[in-house]
Amino acid sequence: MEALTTRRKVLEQKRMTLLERIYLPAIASGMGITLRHFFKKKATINFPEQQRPVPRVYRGLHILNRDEQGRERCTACGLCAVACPAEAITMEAAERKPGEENLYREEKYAAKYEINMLRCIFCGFCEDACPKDAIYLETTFAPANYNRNNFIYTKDMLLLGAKREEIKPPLTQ
Amino acid sequence: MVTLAQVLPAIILIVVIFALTMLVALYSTFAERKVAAFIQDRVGPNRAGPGGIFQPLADGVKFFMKEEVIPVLSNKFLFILGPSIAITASLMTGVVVPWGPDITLFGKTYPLQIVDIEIGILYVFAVVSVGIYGIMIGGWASNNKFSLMGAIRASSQVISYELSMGLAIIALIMVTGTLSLREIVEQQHGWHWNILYQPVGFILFLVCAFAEANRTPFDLPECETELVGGYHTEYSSMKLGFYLFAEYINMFISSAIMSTLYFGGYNYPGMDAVNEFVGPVIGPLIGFAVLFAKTCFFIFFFMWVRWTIPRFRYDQLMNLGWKGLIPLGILNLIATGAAVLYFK
Amino acid sequence: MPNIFQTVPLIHFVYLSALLFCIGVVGVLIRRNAIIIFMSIELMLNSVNLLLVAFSAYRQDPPGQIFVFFIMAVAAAEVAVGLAIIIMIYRNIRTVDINELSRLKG
Amino acid sequence: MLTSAFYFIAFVTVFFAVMVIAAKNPVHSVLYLVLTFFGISANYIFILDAPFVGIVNIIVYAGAIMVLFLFVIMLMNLNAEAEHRKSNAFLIVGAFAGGSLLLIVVDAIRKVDWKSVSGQESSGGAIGSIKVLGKVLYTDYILPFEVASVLFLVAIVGAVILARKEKLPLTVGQISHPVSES
Repeated sequence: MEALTTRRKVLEQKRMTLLERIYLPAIASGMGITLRHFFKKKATINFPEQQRPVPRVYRGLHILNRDEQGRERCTACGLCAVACPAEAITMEAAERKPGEENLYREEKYAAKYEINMLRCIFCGFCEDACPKDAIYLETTFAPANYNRNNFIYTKDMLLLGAKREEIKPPLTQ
Repeated sequence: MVTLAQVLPAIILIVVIFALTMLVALYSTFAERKVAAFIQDRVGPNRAGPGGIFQPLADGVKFFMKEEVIPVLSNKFLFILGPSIAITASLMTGVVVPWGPDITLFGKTYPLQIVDIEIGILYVFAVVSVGIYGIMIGGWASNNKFSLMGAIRASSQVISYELSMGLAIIALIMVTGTLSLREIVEQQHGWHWNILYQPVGFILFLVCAFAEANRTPFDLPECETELVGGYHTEYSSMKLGFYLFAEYINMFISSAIMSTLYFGGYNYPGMDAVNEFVGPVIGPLIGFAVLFAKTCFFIFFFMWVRWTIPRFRYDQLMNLGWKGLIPLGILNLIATGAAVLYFK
Repeated sequence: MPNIFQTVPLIHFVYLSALLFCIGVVGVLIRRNAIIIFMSIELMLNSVNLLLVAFSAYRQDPPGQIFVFFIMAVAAAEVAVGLAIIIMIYRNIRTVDINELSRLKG
Repeated sequence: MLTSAFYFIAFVTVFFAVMVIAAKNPVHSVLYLVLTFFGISANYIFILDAPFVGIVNIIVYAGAIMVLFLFVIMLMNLNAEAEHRKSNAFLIVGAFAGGSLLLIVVDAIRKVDWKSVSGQESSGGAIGSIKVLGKVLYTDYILPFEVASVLFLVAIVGAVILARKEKLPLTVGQISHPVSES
């Protein structure tokens, strides 16, 4: 049969010669290779101190955006939860009371908004689905934790300007 | 009768050497991980202490804190006896190694060797052969097929390779004319290292040492891909630690014996001049440091080989032992005998 | 060093080795497992070895210890062949109970 | 001190020897026999001043022969249930026969005039040393030595032939697996 590529290598299985059968030259050359690797530059990145730069379009932790006046944009429409393939997002809607106009942009807002970061696959579909530009994926990611419950991010952790632990890797341009 | 003053130096030496052996074994685990990492372009453990220097302590603490599991259907007494024998036997080997030349302290001369017995090499052989029982008993008492297979593999491998190791050593003894390790070292004074007279014997001995210490490429008794964990599959906590420790102690002692038999032990070129210069206290310590450096090189060599060469298959192992090394050993024996006769 | 040859009479070694020998004999008589019988025989051989070494040491006569080597050599050869035979028996009749071996009778 | 050491070692040796024939499990028997051999070797090394024989005893018996036994027992999986105990009468008869043998031997030993046998003064030279033994072995006993090596060869060949699986024609109920000859 005609070979499709030139990369194919025909394996010859003939009896080994005496020199090959005493293994020692092969062992010596192999040990030379490993010794060379011994002195090579290490590929490891010492994580918390050093970090691999991430691109600007990196999809990391979510953030709930606010508008120019600092009002929450989210209207708890639930499109993000529907779009989420991992079913990581839950929310509860509430009606805006009079006097809360400086907090919420529209009459309906999310009283509870939770993302389970252990379920989330960081696909960014929620960002695509949101009609109000309320949810974005940042370039940061969540630090390790001892407790699974701590990976359920509540609304006060997700809102823009909220205090939350996150790791900020350097950005590439 | 024997007084305390007479035994005290020996007791101190025993304690020092045991402590040293344990320490080297402890740090061999660390070195193994570092060497593996470096060969694989990683940096290895570096979190506990500066450069990860306390990693072995952390490992040790973890071993002690782990839950102890003894299988219900195992033979409890033998299950505990197995690792104990393994570690005792490997610790006992270091007794006959001459760690340095005689040292003079406070006007008295003390040997840096626990006992100098006339048949030092045979003693090492005897202790090693007792060490197999640790593995066999542990493997059998676990009541687990993988453990049993590992134990049987270990013992058949050790017995097979003991033969060719014996042949290599007999050829060496023909050259040296003595079985005492101290005399063998004394004969290699200066540059007369036995490696120059017994290169084939050394290679034989080296290969067999790998097999005896159950190190890759001959680590079939504990190969994970076939036997889960081999003879220590059922072990946990410090009993597992004992088995692993015994392996590293074996590696240390066989490295020390290899340096003693073939690489001049504590001898180094220009030793006499240095000794005259530094006096009878520092001189022996330098000798000890030289032996220790040689030993460390061999320990590194063991690890280097482990991360280079893949594991042998079981039939390849037996073929190599019985059809390769033993005939080679016999040929080496005949050649050495002829040479000894010719040059005498 | 107190000379052991003065404090322990030779006859005690003879008694010890006789005792070991008789234990071996009893083992052969009362056990039915072929392997344990075999081990009892090894015990008897060893008691004889002990006797030879004791005599050799007390009489300052090396050949006694040389004989021990020959006995060891013979014992090793015997074990190799004997265990092979036991394995053959086990393969054929699936037991090493010597009473089952009486089937060999005509 | 050495005197009491001898009696201690002797007692331990005899105790383990009894355990060899009393233990139910063959593996335990093997281990007790190993301990017995250690006792005997201790006698050689510490009491009888024959360290070479003692070490060789450990290497050969404990290191090789008993491992073979363990091997066979483990591979054939011979556990305690395999052996039905003999009836008590048989045990008593066996012990009685052994005891009588012991009595006869002891009586015979007592009749010997030990003064003519023992009483050799230690000449100072260690006869258990490898120098002396090697010289005797390779001069006076060179022929038996060679014969022993031939015996070993025969034993190796015999054991291999005996224990080898024969390639018999297949009979009903037999599982065949391809035997690969290397």
